Order: sequence, then structure tokens, then C-alpha cells
Amino acid sequence: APLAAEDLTPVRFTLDWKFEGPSAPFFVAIDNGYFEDEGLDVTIDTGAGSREAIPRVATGAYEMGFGDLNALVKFLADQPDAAVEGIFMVYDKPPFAVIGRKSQGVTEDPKSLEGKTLGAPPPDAAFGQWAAFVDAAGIDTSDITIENVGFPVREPMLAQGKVDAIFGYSFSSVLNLLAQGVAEDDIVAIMMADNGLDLYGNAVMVNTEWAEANPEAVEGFVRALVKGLQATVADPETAIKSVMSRNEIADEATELARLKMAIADNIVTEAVETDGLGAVDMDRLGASITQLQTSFDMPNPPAPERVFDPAYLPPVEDRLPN
Amino acid sequence: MFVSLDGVRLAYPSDYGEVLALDGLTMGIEEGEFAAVVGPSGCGKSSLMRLATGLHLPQSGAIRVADKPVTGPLSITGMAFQNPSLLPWRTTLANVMLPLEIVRPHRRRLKHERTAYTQKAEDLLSLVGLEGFGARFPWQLSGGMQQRANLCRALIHDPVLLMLDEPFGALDAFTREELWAVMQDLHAQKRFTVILVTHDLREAIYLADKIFVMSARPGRIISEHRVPFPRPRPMDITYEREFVDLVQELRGEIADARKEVA
Amino acid sequence: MFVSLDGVRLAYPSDYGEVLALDGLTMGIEEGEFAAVVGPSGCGKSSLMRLATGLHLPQSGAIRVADKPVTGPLSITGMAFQNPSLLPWRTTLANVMLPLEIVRPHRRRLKHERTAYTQKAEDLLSLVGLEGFGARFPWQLSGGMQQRANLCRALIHDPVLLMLDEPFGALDAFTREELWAVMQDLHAQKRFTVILVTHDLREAIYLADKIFVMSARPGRIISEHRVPFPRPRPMDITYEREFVDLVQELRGEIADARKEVA
Amino acid sequence: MILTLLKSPRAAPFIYAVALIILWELAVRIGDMPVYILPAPSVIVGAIVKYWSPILKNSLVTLWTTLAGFLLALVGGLALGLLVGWSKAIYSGLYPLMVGFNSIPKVAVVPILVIWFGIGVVPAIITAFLIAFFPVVVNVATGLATIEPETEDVLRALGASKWDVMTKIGIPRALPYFFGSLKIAITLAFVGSVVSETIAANAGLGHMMLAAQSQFNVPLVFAGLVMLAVEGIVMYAVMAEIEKRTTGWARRGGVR
Amino acid sequence: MILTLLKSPRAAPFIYAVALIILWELAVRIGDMPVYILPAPSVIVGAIVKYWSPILKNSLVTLWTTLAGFLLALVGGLALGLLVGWSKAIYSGLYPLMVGFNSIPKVAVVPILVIWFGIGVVPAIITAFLIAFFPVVVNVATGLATIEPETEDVLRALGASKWDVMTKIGIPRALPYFFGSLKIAITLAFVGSVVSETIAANAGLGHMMLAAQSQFNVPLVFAGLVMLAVEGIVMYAVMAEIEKRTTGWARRGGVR
Ligand SMILES: Nc1ncnc2c1ncn2[C@@H]1O[C@H](COP(=O)(O)OP(=O)(O)OP(=O)(O)O)[C@@H](O)[C@H]1O
Ligand SMILES: Nc1ncnc2c1ncn2[C@@H]1O[C@H](COP(=O)(O)OP(=O)(O)OP(=O)(O)O)[C@@H](O)[C@H]1O
Ligand SMILES: [Mg+2]
Ligand SMILES: [Mg+2]
Repeated sequence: APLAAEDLTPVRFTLDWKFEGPSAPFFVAIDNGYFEDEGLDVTIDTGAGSREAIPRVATGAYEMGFGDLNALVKFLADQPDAAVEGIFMVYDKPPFAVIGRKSQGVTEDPKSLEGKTLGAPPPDAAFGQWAAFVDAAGIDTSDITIENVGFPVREPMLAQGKVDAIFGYSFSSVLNLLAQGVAEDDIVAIMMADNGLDLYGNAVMVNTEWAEANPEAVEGFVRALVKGLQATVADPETAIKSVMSRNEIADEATELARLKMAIADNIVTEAVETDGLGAVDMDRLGASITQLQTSFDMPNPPAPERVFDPAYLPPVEDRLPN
Repeated sequence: MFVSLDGVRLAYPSDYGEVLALDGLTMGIEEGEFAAVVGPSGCGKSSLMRLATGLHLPQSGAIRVADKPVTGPLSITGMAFQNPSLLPWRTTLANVMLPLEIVRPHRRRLKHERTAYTQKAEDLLSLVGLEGFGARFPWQLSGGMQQRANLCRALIHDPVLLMLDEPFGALDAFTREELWAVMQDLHAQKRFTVILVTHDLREAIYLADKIFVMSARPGRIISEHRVPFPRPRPMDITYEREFVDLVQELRGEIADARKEVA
Repeated sequence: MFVSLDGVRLAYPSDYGEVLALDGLTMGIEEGEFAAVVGPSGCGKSSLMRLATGLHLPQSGAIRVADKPVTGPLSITGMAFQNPSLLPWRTTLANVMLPLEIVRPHRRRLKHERTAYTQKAEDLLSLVGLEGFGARFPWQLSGGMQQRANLCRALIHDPVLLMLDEPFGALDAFTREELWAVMQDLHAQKRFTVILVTHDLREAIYLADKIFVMSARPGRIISEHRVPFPRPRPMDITYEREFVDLVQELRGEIADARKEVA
Repeated sequence: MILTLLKSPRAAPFIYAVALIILWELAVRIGDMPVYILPAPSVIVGAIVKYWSPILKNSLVTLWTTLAGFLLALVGGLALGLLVGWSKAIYSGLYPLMVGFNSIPKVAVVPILVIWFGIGVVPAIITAFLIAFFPVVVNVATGLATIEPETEDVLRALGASKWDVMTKIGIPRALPYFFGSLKIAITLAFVGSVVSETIAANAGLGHMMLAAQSQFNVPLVFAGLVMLAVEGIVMYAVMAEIEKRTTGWARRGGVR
Repeated sequence: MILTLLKSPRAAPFIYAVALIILWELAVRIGDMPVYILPAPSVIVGAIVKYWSPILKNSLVTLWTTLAGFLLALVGGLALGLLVGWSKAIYSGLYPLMVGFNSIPKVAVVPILVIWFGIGVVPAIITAFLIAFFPVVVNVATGLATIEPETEDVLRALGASKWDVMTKIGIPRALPYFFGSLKIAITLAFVGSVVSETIAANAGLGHMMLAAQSQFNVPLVFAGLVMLAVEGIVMYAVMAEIEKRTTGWARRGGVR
């Protein structure tokens, strides 16, 4: 039976970014009452980047959040005692990509980037993996020029041909380029994950101190989120409404496209079809941490178990994508 | 002595070495006395006034007012500066009432008794011929009117010691003589102590009990005169033989004082 | 007539209706003449000066200077304001030299002939008893010294028309009389036209060729006197019978002028 | 006719604004500026019409956080200005620190505020305050430091305390500059709250613009900017009115 | 002893700075502030020592772009201030537009500059200029608008032109406030160039801090902030010195 409002456990949750298509599962879980059924009163705030969520959760400003697991690895390497860990993997495959234009000589082959000028906002998470990607894909960087282009000018610079390719999330940059009139068949997204960089993407994180005190709340959150994800995967057209009601300025068609791209490319991967939503393969995680050492200066990388705690996951059969 | 300066020396610092304004100045004024100070331009009269109110402290020598050594600005004084320096953002009335906002005990009372105080200020303004000008801003007054408002501001808080630095300089002879009479009456009524700086020897003699003549810079007192005429003094007295002689005597002394340095 | 005002009316706008300062004022001054204007405080003398230099324009009536109607500020005049208003960020010397930076043809010449002009300014300063004070800032001068610097500033650019608004008010009798002599000499030398506003009737008579007496506000000319004494006039003339009589006559007129409104 | 209109102070704001808009429109059309860089005014108007509801809502949020921050800056700046004007030691001690602090982009401070206050209006208000108080301090302190001693003496001769001198002379005398600083402060307060909203808010123009930016809805971003400008101008008008009433004495002359 | 030292204007800057640093260190240690939010000064010093070479290089880049933008702002602000002070119509026409423009965060303008001028120092210089000129305009225009008519008349009576009045009286009279506005402008110029560097530059403190941020190197970010503060303070000291020499007359008194 639903609990009275004052008996619900309040949970402050910070997203990775604004209220856009890929955040639909969280809102679906609210709108469909999944969180409430678990005795939770979840408030969701916008984020300022996949990395920014980590300190927000670590300091306890937020109980839970949605952020980049790779950034969490680096964060824990520097702050081994920080009260934060991943508990639920959402982007089994990260959307990190190098997006280029065929008309400027960029193809699906990462080696086509050699000799090109790449635009990169330094805080961009995809650019953050450049070193590891170079390593994994065997790219010769000697005559690649990296230009610091901020987020607002990243896609325009590519659209204007001032750079040949940019770093970014596939589902953001591709849609942005389309919005700027770049022909769809001119755009090519080199997914890092498809080219030897086997990393994880964004995951739900929790403040460990709070989680220890409220384990059943965390479990409940995860159960509700699974339902949200399942509902979203089953019916993205309905799910997107939960985003649209919170973001009056969004364009429904675009957000739906973004959501569908995220589901297809990042959320419901082959691994997820078998292992279920939210799970992490500890070996793969361990390997990715090793890969990350190329990108990040990490003398003391955290153990995979420190980064991700599967303890709150329900049984596999309860969290299959459909 | 109500006001006493003893061997006072005042030098202004400046980029070109210091400027010695007063040196070895000694003078004393009794309570309730009306004193006048005369002397050549630039001899240090204004500086003397600033010392007596505590606006400046002397480099050496002692200054006492009301039996206390002066260590900083005194609030028992009312000062009419040589330059009217009315505050341009206040109306004339508000300018005149400024001391009431500062000086105790008026400061405390002002809130409750504003009408009474306003009346008092307006009375003072009409006493100097400025009735109806209270609502004007200072820059809407003529030079002489500003000077008169300045005088009102010095009087409003019933100071025990009144310092007047050429208060009538910008006035025509008649307005000036009217104000002499006003000052004489006020002094008779309230018995405050006055130090008046003036270039008008008739003014000094008509108003004062005692006149100090200053030397050229560095200023010190070269002579002191008691004015023998009984009070109240009619305006006609200024044409009397004895009066005119005193004027001539002072004139001569100032002439000598100027030559001394020249 | 070098300067002529004809039926001039000047009213200052104010929140409480306009203030009529001058009404129906008519006067004329010949080229090279030394005119004095006397009248009660607040009667509109300074306003008259502002009209004659074109700083204000009259609401009605005509003003002509040097045969041209006055439509805006004139640069042929030198004006000593009642309030010295020296610029505090300039030394006294730089203040005195200010007109040279503005008025043609000096403005153009100043760069090449700076030493000559500086010498001229310094000569003027010593003429009024301020030698050695050129490097001081105005706020380091006494009130009377500021007034004298103000006078120098009015003279530096050899104006054809000199306007002096109580230029000697803050000076002691001797300094004042010295400057009278200086003014008389300068006038004899350069034959500029002068309008002098003063409250000192002896000053007016000693210096002027023609004296205008103004009524109380709203000001107009109630009488005009030619001064009969030949030039150069010795200082002693002020004690002569005829001189003293003229003083008394003017005194009487001003007294009447004041009563008219009172 | 046009010339006289141009010279009329009442018509001028509109004429200048219209001229700017026309110029802008022409520049975009002739210069063939892509819409995702600089949309033409007509396009921006289209966005305003289309999104009027979220624009209005977010504008109000930003307006109130800005005003709150601005009022804090006003009070705080005045107090700090008085403090700095009070003593030479405080002046020379505190001033460099404030200059140093103000040379730092306030974006850097927002994450700290988020940790302390969560996201929402509080960080925005504080950021607006932090960015806006400095001009007020500077102008108030300058006003106090440059009181003419002649005027000050009038009060000192009455035995007035420093506090009296500051409130009765320092502030009224510096009032025109105080208002000048408020004009600077209000614009900075807008910048501050918007910057904070881009990082830490679920509402406000900053939030809206970043969300729009993230979808490359550049006309909407510019609609937000235009709203900011309009709010700034409205606040300016309010202050100009207050200023006119309180500093008439200082503007009795001016270059004519 | 300490009290007299505290009251000495020469020692004060150091005492206040040291006090701030100690307080900060204590706050971080006692408040147990995580290093990724607010590193302690000691940690920041460590970062400065470790990364001194890139910090120095990037600092110099930022310093020069800032100075260039600041000088432009100074000249442009002065010119615009004179223009605005010149005529009431220009004042009431241009002022609201400037207020509106300044209510816009300059981050929004950088993309346009990048498209026009490419990546590098030019956008940074222009951004610094755009953000910094307004305070100068406001204070210069206020200075001109509040010239005492008594003083102005001295010049007008000589047949002086408006230009003469503005340069011989308006500017000298407003000089203390002009310098005040420069203090505000220099801090804003730093903010402007850094903001631009974060969006479009391959060097400069803004670029460096952003890069450090992406590496979670928060101490280095704060080292950059400290460098900014230090550069701001140095510039302040330079201007304070110039100010002292040119506006001695105005500070002859002040609250004593
Ligand atoms: N702030 C100052 N700095 C330097 N010198 C000063 C300062 N104030 C006054 N002086 C000098 O001190 C001397 C005396 O000045 P003071 O104003 O006391 O003269 P005074 O007798 O009032 O003259 P006056 O009758 O002209 O008003 C003058 O020579 C003047 O130059
Ligand atoms: N700016 C102004 N606004 C309003 N009224 C003014 C203004 N200036 C002068 N007045 C008024 O005009 C009248 C004449 O002033 P003016 O200064 O000409 O007198 P004056 O003859 O020079 O007096 P004084 O001898 O006292 O200097 C006065 O009543 C004064 O109040
Ligand atoms: Mg004096
Ligand atoms: Mg006058």
C-alpha cells in the first residue's frame, strides 16, 4: 500500500545533465509511482556534467546521482576514502565518440583522424578518454591538432568546417549537427567503444554512508529504476512525455530520437540482454580501469569492487530489459 | 580664562617644507567675553580659529577651553567658517538644523520636538533677513545670503563658545550693521563667549569687549585692546571721536604689523 | 556704449515658482570706463554680472557687449567670481594660467611661449602679494589669498572687459587699499572696461568713474553717479570732504533701496 | 524632424534601440550569419513568441534571485564601503583581498556553494551578491576618501563622530556615484545569478539557456539573453528614477 | 604591538592576507572540507610548486590578454563616457542599451567572437574589453554629469567649449572615481579573458584550469584561481600607485 507522504524516505538525486531524452527512465519511475511504491520520495535536480555529479554525491549534498563511472575511477584513485560508489550501470556502453564529417575526410576508421584538426572542450568526458582511445585504436597522433573549443562552439566549428571532427557524446553531437543543417550522411560517429576502448559509461552512484544507513532505500531505488527503464525501453514514445512535462523548451521529436539512440547504442546492449540492466562484469571493469590508466594519471587505481558495488541489485530475472 | 592659548605654534606640512602659520601665540578670553581678532590677510586668523575649536592640534603650546585641555574637536562651540560651506544636498533650513542632528542633547530630542526646533531655525533665519528662504537650496542663494545662513547654523544649537570667521564680509553696510545689532542683542541675552575674526575695524570695536591684533605670518598677538564703551552700544557710537580714534590706533598697528615682514 | 543692458529681466526657475532676480534693469558703460555696482545683499548684482558675460540669458530685454548682442558666454571678458572657485587639483599658478589654455590666441601660443606666460602669471601673483605661492594648492591658501589668486586669474589673458564680483571682500584694509592702487594703475595702463561689484562704498568711489546703485530684489538701477575726482587718485582722497559726502549720499540711497521692500 | 527627435532625451532610448535592432537584422542578413551563431532579431522574436511561457517563468525566477542578490550586494557593499572608508588600515588590508577575489571568475565558486546549499535559488542569490558587491564598495569608499576637508570640518567642528561624518556627508556626497555603482552592480548581479543557474538550478534563465544550448536551440538562447537585457534595462529605469529624485542637487548643472 | 601593526596601512595588506590564509587553512582542516571542493592553502601551494612552469606560462598569456582588453576598456570606456556625458540624448539613448548588454553573461558572446576571430587571444582580449568597459563609462559619465555649475562657470565665462569643460574640469574632478572604476574594470577584465579562454583558447589560465578540472586536479584549479587573484592584486597595486600620484589633491582630507 502506498505510504503517506511524510513516511517516505527523501532521496535527493542529481542528474548528469539537463532534463533531456536519456533521463526519461528516472522521470518515468517518478511519474509511474515506482519510487513511491518503494517508500521513496525522490527529487531530481539537473546536473552540470557527468563528472560534477560525483563530488555532489561524495559530499552528501545528494544521496544519489548519475555520473560517469570512468570519472569515478579517477576520483577514487585520488580520494580513496570518498563516500561514493557506483551501484547501477545504465550506459553499459559509453556514448564517447569522435564525430566527424565525411566531406572532410573522416571515416568510420579511427585512423582517418590522423593529420586532422580535432575540436575538444577540455572537460568533455569523451575527450577525457582520448589517450586511452589512441592507445586502443592505434592512432598516430603526431600530426593531429587538438583545438580547445568550448561546448557552445563545438558543433558550429565542425559545421563550419573549422575543425574536421569533434569529441562528444554520440547522441548529443550527432543530433546537434543535424540541427545545424549538416547532412545526415555527412556525419560519421566513431564510437570509442567500437574501436577497442571497452569502458563503461554513466552509472547510478550512491553516497556510501547514506547507503549503509538506508540499504533498503537503495535497493528500493534500484528496483524502481529498473521498472522505469523497462517501461522506457518498452515504450519510449510514452516515456518521453515524462521529460517533456519537465522541460517546456525541449523538442519532443529530437528528445525522442536522443532517447532511442541512447537505448539502442548505450543502454540495451548485448551484454544487458543477457546479464540484465544495471550489472557490471567485474573483469571488464578491471580491464577498463587498466585502460583508463593511459588517460588518467593514476598511481593507485581503485579496485573494481571499490568502484562498483553490485550488492543492491535485484536478481537478474527481475531486471532484464524487456 | 574660558579660552586660553599659550605659546602656541602651528605649522602646516607641505611639499616645500612646512608652512609656519602661528608661532608663540598667547591669548586669553574670559567667559562671556566678546573678543575680536584682527590682522593682515594670511596671518593665521583662520588657523587660530581651527586651533581653538580643536580642529587642528598645535605642534607646541597649550590650548585650554572651559578649563579642559583641547585634544580634539569640541561640541560646545558653534563655528561660522570663512567660506560658508553649506551642504548642497540640503535645503537652507536643513543646513541650519544640521548641528541639531549632531550635538547632544538636541540630537536626542530632535525627533520628538521637530516642530519646535524647526520654528527656532526659521526664527533665526528671519532674524538675519532670510525668512521664506528655508526651503531653497544653498546654491539658490546669493553670496551674502549664504553667509547669513552660515551664521544661523553656528547659532542654532546655543553654543557656549561662538567662533565667527568674517561672518559679515559679503554683506552690504546696512545688512551688516543690522546683524551687528542682532549679535549684540544675542550676546547680551545668552552671554556666550565669542571670538570674531574680521577685517572691519569698526565692526571689531562696535561688537567686542577685547580686540587682539595679530602680526603677519607667522602669526602671534602683538597687542590687546579693551574696548571701553558701555553696552548696549547704539549704532551712532561709531561716529564718536573716541571710537574713530580707536579705529585709527588699530589701523596703525596693523600697518606696522604688515611692514614687519614686508 | 561698450556694455549696454536694456530693460533686462531675469528670473530663476525654482520648485516654488520662479524667483525674479532682475526686472527692468537698464544700464550702459562706455569703452574703457570703470563702473561700480552697489546695492543691498541679494539684490541681483552677481546675476547682473552673469548676464553681462553671457553665462545667463535674460528672459526679456537686450544685452549688447562690444556692439554685438550677447547670445552666449563671451571670451573677451575676465571674470572674478564672488566665490574664488579655484580648481583644487591645480596649483595656484596653474589656476591662474587656466584662461590661457582656453582663450584664443593665447591657447595656441601657450605651448611655444610657456616660460613667458609663466613669468607673466608669476608677476601678477607678486603684484597681489602672492609671490612664492604659485606652487601651492588653493586649499593651502588663506581665504584672502584665494581671493587674490582669483583676481589674477581674471587678469591673466588681458581681457577687454573685466568683471569683478566683490574681489576684495576677504582682505584687510591695507591689502585692500594696495590692490586698489594696483587696479587703478592697471586700468590706466591697459584701459580695459571694468564692472566692479562691491559693498565697500569707499572702494567704489575711489576706483570707479561711474557708480550704479541697485534696488532690492527684483534689482534694477535706481541711480547713477559720475565720480568727479581726477585720476590718478591718491589714497588720501578718501578722507576729503567731497569724497566722504559722496559716500554718505550713496549710503542714503542704499538705505532707501532696502527700505522700499522691507 | 528626425534630428530633433534624435535630440530628445525621451525618445532617444527607443530610437537607439530600434536602430540597433535594424542594424543587427541587416548585419545578419547581409553577412549571412548562420542562425546557430547569431540569430536575427526576427528569429529571436519568433522564439520568444513560441516559448513565451517557459521564458516568462524562468525570467521571473532569475529576476527575483537577481534582485535578492542585488539587495544583499547593495547593503553589504555599502557596509563594506563604509568599513573600508572608515580606516586606512582596513582600506589597505581589505582592498587588495577584494580585488583578488573579484579577479576570479565566480563560476569557480558555484560548485562550493552547491555543496553547502544544494542547487536552486540560494547559490544563485549568493553568486549574484558575490559578483555585485564590489563596485558598490569601491564607489562608496572613494566617496568617503574624497570628502572635501572643508565640508568635513563643518561636522567635525560640532564634535561629530566619524559615523556622523560618513552618513551626513560621505554618503550624500557620493550618492551620484553610489547610484552609478548600483547600475554596474545590477548588471553584474544578473550575470552572477545566470552563471550560477547554468551550473546549479532547475529553473531560471541561466538554466533555460543552457538547456536550450544543449539542444542547440540558439534562437531560444538569444531569447533568454534578450530577456536578461530587458530585465536589466527595467531595473536600470527603476534606479534611474530613484536617482533622479535623490540626487537632483548634484545634477543641478552638468554639461549643458 | 600587534594592534599598532594592525593599524599600520603598510603592514595591513600582508596581515590581512596572512590572516585569511590561516583562517582558510583552519576552516578546511576543522571543517574537514574535501580537497575536491576546497583545497587548503597548503595543498594549493603544493600544486603551485609542482606545476610552476605551466602555471607561469599560462599566467603570462592571461596577463597580457587581460591587459590588452583592459587598456581597450580604459580608452573605450573613457571615450564612451565622454560621449555619454556630452549630450543628454546620447546619454538616455545609449545608457539603457549598455545596461542591457552588460546584464548578459559574456560567455554567451564568446561563441560569436570565436566564429569571427578564431580561437586564441583575440576573443579573449575582446571579451575582457566587453566586460570591463562599462564601469569606466558609468563613472566618467557620472563625473561629467555632476560637475558643479560654479566650477563649470569659471570655464564657460572664458568662452570654453564643451570639450574644454569636459577635459579641464570633468575628467580631473572625476579622476578618483575614474580610478575606482579602473579597479573594478581590471578585475572584470581578468574574468572576461579567463571566461573566453575556457571556451576558445589553447593557452591561458582559463584553459589550464579547465584542463585541470577535467583531470580532477582541483588543487591545480585553485592554483590557477590564486594566480588570477595575485595578478589582479599586482595590477591593483600598479593602479593604486598611479592614482596616488594623480589624485593627491582629492584625498587631501578624507575621514581621519
Ligand atoms: N592646509 C594648509 N596647508 C598649507 N598651508 C596652509 C594651509 N592652510 C593655511 N595655510 C597657510 O597658513 C597661513 C595662514 O592661513 P589662515 O587661513 O589662517 O590665514 P588668515 O589669517 O585666515 O587669512 P585671511 O584673512 O586671508 O583669511 C597662510 O599663509 C596659508 O597659506
Ligand atoms: N540659481 C539660482 N536659483 C534660484 N534663485 C537664485 C539663483 N541664484 C540667485 N538666486 C536668487 O536671485 C537673487 C539675486 O542673487 P544674486 O546672487 O544676484 O545677488 P547679489 O546681489 O549678488 O547678492 P550678494 O551681495 O549677497 O552676493 C537672490 O535672491 C537669490 O536668492
Ligand atoms: Mg581666513
Ligand atoms: Mg553676489
